[in-house]
Amino acid sequence: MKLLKKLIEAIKAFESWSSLLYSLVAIIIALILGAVFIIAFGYDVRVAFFHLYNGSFGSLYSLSQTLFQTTPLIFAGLAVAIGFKSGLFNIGVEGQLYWGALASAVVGLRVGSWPMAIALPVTLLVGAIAGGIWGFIPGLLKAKTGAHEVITTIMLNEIAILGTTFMTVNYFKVAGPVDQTARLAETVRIPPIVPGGDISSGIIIAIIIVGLTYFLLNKTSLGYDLQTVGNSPKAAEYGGIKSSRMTILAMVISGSVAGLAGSTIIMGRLGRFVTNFSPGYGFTGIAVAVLARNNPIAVLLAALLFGALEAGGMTMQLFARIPNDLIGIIQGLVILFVAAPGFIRLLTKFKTRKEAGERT
Amino acid sequence: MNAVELKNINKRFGEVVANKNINFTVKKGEIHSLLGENGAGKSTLMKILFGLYSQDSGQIFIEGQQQEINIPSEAIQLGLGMIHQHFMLVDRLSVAENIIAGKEIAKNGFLNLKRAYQEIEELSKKFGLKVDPGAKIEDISVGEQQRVEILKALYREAEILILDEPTAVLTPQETDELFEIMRELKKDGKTIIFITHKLKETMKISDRVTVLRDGESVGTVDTTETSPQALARMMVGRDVVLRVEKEAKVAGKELLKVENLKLHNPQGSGLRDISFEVKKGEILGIAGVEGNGQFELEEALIGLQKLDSGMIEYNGQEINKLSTYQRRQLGIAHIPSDRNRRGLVSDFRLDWNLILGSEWKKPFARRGVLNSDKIKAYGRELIEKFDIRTPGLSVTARQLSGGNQQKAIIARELSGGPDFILAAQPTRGVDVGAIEYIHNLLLDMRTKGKAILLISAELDELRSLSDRILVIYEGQIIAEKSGEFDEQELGLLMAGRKEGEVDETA
Amino acid sequence: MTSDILAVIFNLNTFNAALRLSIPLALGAMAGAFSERAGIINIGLEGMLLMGAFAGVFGSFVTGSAWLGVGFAAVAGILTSLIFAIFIIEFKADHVVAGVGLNILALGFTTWMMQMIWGTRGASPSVASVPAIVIYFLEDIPVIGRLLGIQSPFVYIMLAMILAGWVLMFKTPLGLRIRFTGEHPEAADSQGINVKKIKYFSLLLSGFFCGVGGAYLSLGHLSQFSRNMTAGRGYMALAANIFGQWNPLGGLAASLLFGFTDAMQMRLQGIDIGLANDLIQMLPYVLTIAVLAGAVIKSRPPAALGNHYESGE
Amino acid sequence: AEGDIAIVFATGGLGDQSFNDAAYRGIQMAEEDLGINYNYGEPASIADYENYLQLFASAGVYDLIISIGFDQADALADVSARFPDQQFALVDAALEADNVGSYVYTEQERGFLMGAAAAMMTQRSDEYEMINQEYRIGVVGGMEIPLINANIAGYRAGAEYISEDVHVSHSYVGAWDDPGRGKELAISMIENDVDIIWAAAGRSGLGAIEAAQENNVYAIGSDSDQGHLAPDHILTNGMKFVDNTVFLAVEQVLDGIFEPGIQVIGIEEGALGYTESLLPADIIERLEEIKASIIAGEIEIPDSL
Ligand SMILES: Nc1ncnc2c1ncn2[C@@H]1O[C@H](COP(=O)(O)OP(=O)(O)OP(=O)(O)O)[C@@H](O)[C@H]1O
Ligand SMILES: Nc1ncnc2c1ncn2[C@@H]1O[C@H](COP(=O)(O)OP(=O)(O)OP(=O)(O)O)[C@@H](O)[C@H]1O
Ligand SMILES: [Mg+2]
Ligand SMILES: [Mg+2]
Repeated sequence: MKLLKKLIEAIKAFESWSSLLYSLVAIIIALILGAVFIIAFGYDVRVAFFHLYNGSFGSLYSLSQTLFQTTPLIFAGLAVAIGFKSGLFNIGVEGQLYWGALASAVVGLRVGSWPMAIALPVTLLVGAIAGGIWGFIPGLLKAKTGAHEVITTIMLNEIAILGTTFMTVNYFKVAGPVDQTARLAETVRIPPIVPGGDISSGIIIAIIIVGLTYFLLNKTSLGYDLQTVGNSPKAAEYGGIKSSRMTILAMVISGSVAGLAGSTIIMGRLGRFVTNFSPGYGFTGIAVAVLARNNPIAVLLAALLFGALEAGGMTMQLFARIPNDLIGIIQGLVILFVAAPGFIRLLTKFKTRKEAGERT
Repeated sequence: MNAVELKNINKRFGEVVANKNINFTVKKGEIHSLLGENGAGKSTLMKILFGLYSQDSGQIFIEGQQQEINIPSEAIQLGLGMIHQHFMLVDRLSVAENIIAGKEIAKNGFLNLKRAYQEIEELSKKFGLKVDPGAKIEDISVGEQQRVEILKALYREAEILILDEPTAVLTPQETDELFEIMRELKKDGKTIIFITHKLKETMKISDRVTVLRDGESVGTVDTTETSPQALARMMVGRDVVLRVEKEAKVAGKELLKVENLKLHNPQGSGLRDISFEVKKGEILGIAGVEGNGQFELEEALIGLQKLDSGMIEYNGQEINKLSTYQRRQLGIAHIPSDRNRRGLVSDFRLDWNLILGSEWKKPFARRGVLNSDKIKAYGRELIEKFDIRTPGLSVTARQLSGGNQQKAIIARELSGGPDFILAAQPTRGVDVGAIEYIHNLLLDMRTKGKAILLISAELDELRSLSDRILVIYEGQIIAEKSGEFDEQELGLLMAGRKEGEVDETA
Repeated sequence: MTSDILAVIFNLNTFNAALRLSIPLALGAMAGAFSERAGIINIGLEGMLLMGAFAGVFGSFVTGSAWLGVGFAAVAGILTSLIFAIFIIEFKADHVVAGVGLNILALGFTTWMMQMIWGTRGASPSVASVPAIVIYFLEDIPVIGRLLGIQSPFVYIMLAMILAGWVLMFKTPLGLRIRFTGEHPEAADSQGINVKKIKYFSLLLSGFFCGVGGAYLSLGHLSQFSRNMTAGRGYMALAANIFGQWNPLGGLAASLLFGFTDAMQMRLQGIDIGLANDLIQMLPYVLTIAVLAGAVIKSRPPAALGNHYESGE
Repeated sequence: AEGDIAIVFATGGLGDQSFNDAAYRGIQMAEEDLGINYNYGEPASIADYENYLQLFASAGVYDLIISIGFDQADALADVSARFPDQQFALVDAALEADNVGSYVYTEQERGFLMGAAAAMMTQRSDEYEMINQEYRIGVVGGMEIPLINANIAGYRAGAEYISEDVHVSHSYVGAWDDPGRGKELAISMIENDVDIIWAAAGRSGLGAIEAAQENNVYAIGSDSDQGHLAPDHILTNGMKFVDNTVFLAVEQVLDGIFEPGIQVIGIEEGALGYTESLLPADIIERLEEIKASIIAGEIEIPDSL
């Protein structure tokens, strides 16, 4: 009870409700523009939005689809947010999640015979560690040589995708038309929340990590130090905080959360590591994080929004025959408008002008 | 004819009323001081005049004509020039580039830097403002930067100059030079609005004074008909002790000892063989013109810069190798001269800022987990105790006024139970009321037997607080004084005169 | 063996390919330099390039003229950056967010339009493209002739634009104003520089460069548009810009490095050097990191990068 | 309902001018000739396959749901188990399930034909001006995956079968959707005197075909007849008659003779082949002989590198 109260308090304190309202207005504007688009090309808006809703929240199954799309985005968004909070732009989530995924797959195959209560967490943990190691590299490079993390992480993404493929092909491959590892045992697969149900407990893991991230950033000394470095490296130095150590740590933590994005996908739906499996979760993670202004709790909401659009877009494409790319357009617009507090202020400006009285 | 006339100016920032119905008149050719506490609304008023802010209501008259000033370029057109409280210079560009940007000299569409150099040199000769047009801003001293700021205005043929706290970062000598320049400008027929927190300066240079308090104009007086005490009363609304009294006290045991500190700095003077010691219950002042090594000394003592050689001994223990964190652990507090960047995390809440450096310590954290309740309680306590004026704990440091930012830093540093206080420029840019308060705090610490190293460019401050004063010049201690300090003498020493020579002239 | 490798790497064809591969990167990097020098982080390069690539093919398809297509691309680049600019300058959008949004929007928009116009989601039909030109007097000079004698006109356009961009940025009053704005917008404002105008100008110029860069991809290098054909080049350009220290010439150098290592990688795949292809394909990225980590230069972005500034508030 | 078919394409989506488009043609043929209705989905990532399959299956109205693409096998395994009464077809991968009919192609056979054709052609510099005197052919693969490698292995074997002197180079773009790089890879081969390039790289291959056209060498298309892209330069196409496979599956369902199980199909079944395009008559003749030998099992073709 107390915990819940504290949580509510934290949410209230952290993100003012007005900014949530802003975001809602922004989403509505983006949807309206999307509707204009739909009409302009001769589609039926009502049908489109009906399916968009139906496919995202219309039924328990739709909801499960939304959450399924949401889960990796939460991890990816958190990973990016942790970087930003610490003054680092981690574009490398994509690469980190590939290593997380491969490591989980490889270890998951080894520990599949263990009891689930041990095997599952171990497999997840290994993914986090692998992602963390891949995050360590740009962190170390930045701390020791000043190499800009934007460049190094972009490069490391490519290296990770090629590297995981190389490892799979040469060491872990099973026969099949795709380069992939063997299928994981059920003990290391993330089970549904209710046995036999549609909703995967991946979302629960994600929510736990959201909580942990929030806790780390706002309730721990380490989080304090990370944010100090992110905000003002000079003040950090002054306060006796080792910036270079924090830079490395931030990248490692960010990388491990990214690694979990990969782990949960392969331990969930895919059931094995498949080369080139990610459609760019890491990059969408950037959008999620910035949309959420790097607030972990808002990351959850932003990821949910993206997940819902993805899931709804699928049904919209299937049953209203509107190309899926409309979803991209709407997503882009949502991001643009949510990012732009000034636009909504502009809508209300006329009123305030009048109130302020004449200006000479 | 009035050069500037502001009528019924109102300006608010959200809840804060920065300017309330202000009327302000400056006569042509006068030097007019604008006084007021931190946050009184001086800068805001001047930014409105210069077109950087727009007033919510009110009128502006320049040379008797009502004017709309929406952007600075319009103000520049009208002959206004502003030298900002925080320098508006681009570090990585040259002096000349900084001056001409916006009013460039071009030939066939290309920048003509050669001509620009010439023009700047002519201008600087005319008004006695020595600068090197080709030097990068980041490589020149604060005093020179100030001159560049003035040149920027003169280059734009400003007739009315607004100087917002130009002396805050200047040494007495540099201030005197600036006053010379101001008189020169006045002779040239220019009008000057001058903002400062230093009443002595106001008395010395201005013709008339206007005082703001809480966003309102308290009144305008002729300088000749007022006194520092009277002005302070107008500003603060009560009597202010302008020079604190310190009780006689015998210093205790030696706490900090430095020997042969050396630090090479290609851009500044660095440290060249510095030795001294500070005793418990003593305030040791370091006097010096900015850029003579005091910054390096400050940073080296706390471990933010590495020494080339030398020894720092604290409480009998050599601390050369210790990190900043470890040194702070030993009871060294640090009020940094670079308060905006070093002292505060500008986007952190106030209570978080108040535990910077203690975020791993009890009671604020246990095993790395922060205790928000304790942190908040502590924040409230300090706000109360140190009279930090803030709407609340969740306000970010950035949103505090300069004086209150400084109070927050001092509150944090003095509350940690330090034995040694490294206080660098503790009252820079702070209003008289706050200065009084800070000075009292430091003396209080002295009474409690703490050792204090006071690095300051304010001679008055040094003289009234210090038990001993060392003068630093080009990275060396060139003199040590104790007892009654002669202002004239100290000033000359800071300028690099040898002690012998000073004695002769004195 | 080693001589084999060296022969494969250091030959004119490799340099030629490096030049071609560097064009969109170098133009994108310069676009990044202009917007970032004016204080605006530009993650949206990818989207601007993509819009340019699409509009180029669309223009060529509609008019039948490749050069008109390039014009379409330039205009599309400018319009795209105008949207970006309005969001950032007028609505004070976070730069990174807006850039990411723009990229997603551009990908969705171009794919959507492709379906509406050509009914396909993959690749457009082939259209008139810009053919290579032969410069006769150059052609006969031994080395230069093979390198520059027969080239896509875009090579010259790119080189000329980069040079012009460099001059503009560092040798003209406007360039000084741009640099000033990105370092200290308030100072710029105080000196009578119209910060808003400068930001608009820099961003639109940025869009123009990207438009042309995109047109090169679809009309210079290829002759069709294909979904997501920029394939991350905008991000590479961003990296090149930072690598090149926010200087068009530096960006060109970095792009040439990327282009060269990529060209080299492609050629190494062709000879058996006992290394898995995956590993060979990593080469450009590994080398970039190595060079960056080994270089002594510390990146120093414009001081006010990412900030918002509004005069008169 | 009678004659309702659903089809889930591979992630490249429609418009790839080869694989997915071929499947699309198959379903359109079925619409025209058999009067069926169809609905389709274009997943963006492999994790989405399951969603689409599930959506179609739970609709419960489709007589057949067709999965296009080798990487759908896992997703289909799960979904088909959940919907035992639903009939599924899987094209391009094998899946053992009671309600799934799956079709796998002997890719290496097609590669073999292409390699043989190219090897014969590259030796004819006296007859064809686009052919140089070097005996060099190449193949540009999209990504280094088993399916592509089977093709390349066949290609190499086919060339070797014709002549030991023909040099084969192969490289990978590393993406299916980067025609710019596909083109550069092809150019790098052409610089090394390769005069026939097989583009087996999805949309990246479009760039390789452009490179061939511009530099006046031959290209070989993939999956569909890509001749229209460069009529004078597409020597032949390595055909995978996905359209026929799709059509066949639909037809069998309508006729009630659709059988679950894995079907390995190739040249013998008419599922793989080539187009005559620009090939000279004697080479076509030779290819037909090779085809016969393959069908007769007289040629052993490796399916990996
Ligand atoms: N841009 C701004 N946004 C919000 N509040 C502001 C802004 N600028 C000034 N204020 C507020 O307006 C009030 C007046 O500030 P102003 O800068 O004019 O004070 P000042 O007299 O110049 O103080 P100081 O002596 O510290 O320079 C202060 O309360 C300040 O916090
Ligand atoms: N964007 C802003 N939002 C909120 N408060 C602001 C903003 N900009 C300035 N302020 C506040 O306005 C006040 C006046 O700003 P100013 O630029 O005069 O600096 P200052 O803090 O007074 O500096 P100093 O102490 O050196 O005089 C400061 O307290 C500052 O914190
Ligand atoms: Mg002020
Ligand atoms: Mg101030």
